[in-house]
Amino acid sequence: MTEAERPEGEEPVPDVDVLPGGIRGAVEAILMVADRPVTDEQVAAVLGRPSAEVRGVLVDLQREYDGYTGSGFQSTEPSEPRGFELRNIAGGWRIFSRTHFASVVADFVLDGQTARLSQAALETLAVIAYRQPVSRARVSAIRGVNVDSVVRTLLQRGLVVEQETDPETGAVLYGTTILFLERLGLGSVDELPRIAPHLPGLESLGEYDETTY
Amino acid sequence: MTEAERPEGEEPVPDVDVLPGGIRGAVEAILMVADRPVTDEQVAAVLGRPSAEVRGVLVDLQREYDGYTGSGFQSTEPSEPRGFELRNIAGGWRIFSRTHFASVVADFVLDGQTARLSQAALETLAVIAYRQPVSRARVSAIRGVNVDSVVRTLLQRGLVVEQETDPETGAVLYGTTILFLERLGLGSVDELPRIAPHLPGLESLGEYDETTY
Amino acid sequence: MFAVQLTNFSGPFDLLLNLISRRELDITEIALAQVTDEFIAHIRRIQAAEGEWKLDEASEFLVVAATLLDLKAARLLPSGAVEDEEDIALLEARDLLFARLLQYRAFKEVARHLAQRLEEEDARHPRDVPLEPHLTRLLPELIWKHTPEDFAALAAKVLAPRQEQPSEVGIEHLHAPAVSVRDQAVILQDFLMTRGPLSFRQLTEDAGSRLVLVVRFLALLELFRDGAISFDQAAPLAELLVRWSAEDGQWSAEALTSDVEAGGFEAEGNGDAPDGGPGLRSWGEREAQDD
Repeated sequence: MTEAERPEGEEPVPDVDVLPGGIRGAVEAILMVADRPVTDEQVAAVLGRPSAEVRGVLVDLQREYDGYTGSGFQSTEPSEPRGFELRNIAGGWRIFSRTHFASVVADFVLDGQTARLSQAALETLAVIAYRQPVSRARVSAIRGVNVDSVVRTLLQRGLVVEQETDPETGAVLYGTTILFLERLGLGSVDELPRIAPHLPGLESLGEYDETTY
Repeated sequence: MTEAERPEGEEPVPDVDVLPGGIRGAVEAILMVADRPVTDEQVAAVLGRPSAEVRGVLVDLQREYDGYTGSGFQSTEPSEPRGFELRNIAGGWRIFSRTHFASVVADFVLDGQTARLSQAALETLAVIAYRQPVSRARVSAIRGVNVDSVVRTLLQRGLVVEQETDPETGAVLYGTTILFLERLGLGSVDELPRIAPHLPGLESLGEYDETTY
Repeated sequence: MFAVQLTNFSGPFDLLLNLISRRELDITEIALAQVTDEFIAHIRRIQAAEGEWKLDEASEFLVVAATLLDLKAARLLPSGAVEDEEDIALLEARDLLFARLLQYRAFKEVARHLAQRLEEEDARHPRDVPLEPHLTRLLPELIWKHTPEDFAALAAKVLAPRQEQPSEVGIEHLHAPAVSVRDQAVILQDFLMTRGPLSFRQLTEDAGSRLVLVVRFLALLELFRDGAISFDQAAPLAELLVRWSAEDGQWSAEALTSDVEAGGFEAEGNGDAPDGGPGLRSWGEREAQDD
């Protein structure tokens, strides 16, 4: 892209092709400073490249880190995987340490891991994930117990968030967060396993919950 | 450190040689996610290997990232440098984005950054100021939401700092900095206006919600 | 006999499922009747062992009891006697509970899956490192206008105890004097006959305690089953109006007593029931007595 073609008012984007490492290096550099999943579009905007090209680079890097291609795109022979992996989750890309080094890494990640969720918290989280946006009253109805303190814990953990207010009842409606997707390694809520096998005809139950409580 | 020198009673060290990626992968995994610079000795202790061997791996990785060797130690031909580099500063190793991508990385990091602290950041800062030293989990409990990313912002801004580690839980405890005091025009934390008299029973909040974590 | 582990106990549905699966019972009317009895026995055992009611269990008990009441009511229908809308409504209530139990079980299974995913993912650590120093220097200069007083006010606001919505049911009523369904039914009859159609809120505004509130609710169910009252609702979620629909003299509280004895909760080991009528209304009485 030449200077003349650029939309007015924007700063010139550096041409990364002339730098050692090129676009691949530039994408890697960005991944190094990201503290949350980065989308193709974010990287594309910073580099002034089409999203599709950036996506191609990210997919290549992912395969390379997994040991399917050599570095520098020259080698085609499978090689050892790197100690880290690039994952596409929660709507973006992020670097993770490789699973099988978990015990080695744990000592260097202070504060990283949080306590396990209780059974009550897991069940409540499941209901919110599948029924979002959903009120506490409705979650209570489905679980048959008061869920106030459990929802508070999930809020503190950042796994759920107050999304909106029900226009009719004024009740706060809860949904899951990006952190929830990250912790579960999911790309989006749609990737949650279907609940139907567990319960045929569940969807038709939706209406009853409110009225029976 | 040799095997014989290892103190008794420590947990068994995983044998990383049998894992895909081997010792090189293990060292990379640590470097990628460590949230502070790591020393040869720390890595050596965790892996149960001599420091000299670990140091050799680190130096090889450094050279490889710089493009002097191919991945997997097989190639000897110079290749493209990676977008990240391994630096040894003051005895500790840390992965940084590669210097010549600084302008690209800066664009990415500064996108959306503002000159003002968000309300969430201010409130979190207030809790840390009045409750220091305090863990993130406790601040989350008080504010009712996850504060991880906000604390990260405050750390970046130099307003709070990791002060110590809770001897019981191992959680990192945060406190305010001299910069924070300068901003408020105070000489010490003791000069913060007292809030307890306006809020009878505030001190009893100490245990508040701790149990939900 | 079954024994429920309290550590696994997380609500009435959980307990019901547990009871049902342990006995490998289908959810049939008869089986549920047995489960009902076992549930009551279970609650009593806890009470005997602990010496007092535990808050959670006592409040869950009310929920389960109300649910089981629905089932009991459905069980009262003679087989093949589904004729009027009332009967159908009762059967629907039973089907609804069945469906809700299935739903609960489905979420329990999904929760197990989530736990497994979380554990697997815990082995991966995201790169989350402090910003590189050269980038920190590029951050826009912070605009800071807060005085120490502003800051203290903010801290006071954030640190103030939040107004929590009640998340616990008080247990005061467990030590309250006995409240009988029959007496409350008579009071409701009086209200409805003299003041015309009323909402539940109006019918309970003088209740005074949660126990009276609950017992009035139960009395309403009994009255409804006896055809003494009817419910009107103008629109979904609109307020429900209760109307006295029995002819004068057609209904009396005496009828309620015998009905309840016939189909209500058969409390086991009922030697402690003073009037020999261990019916529905014995809830309040028992809770008070056992104090």
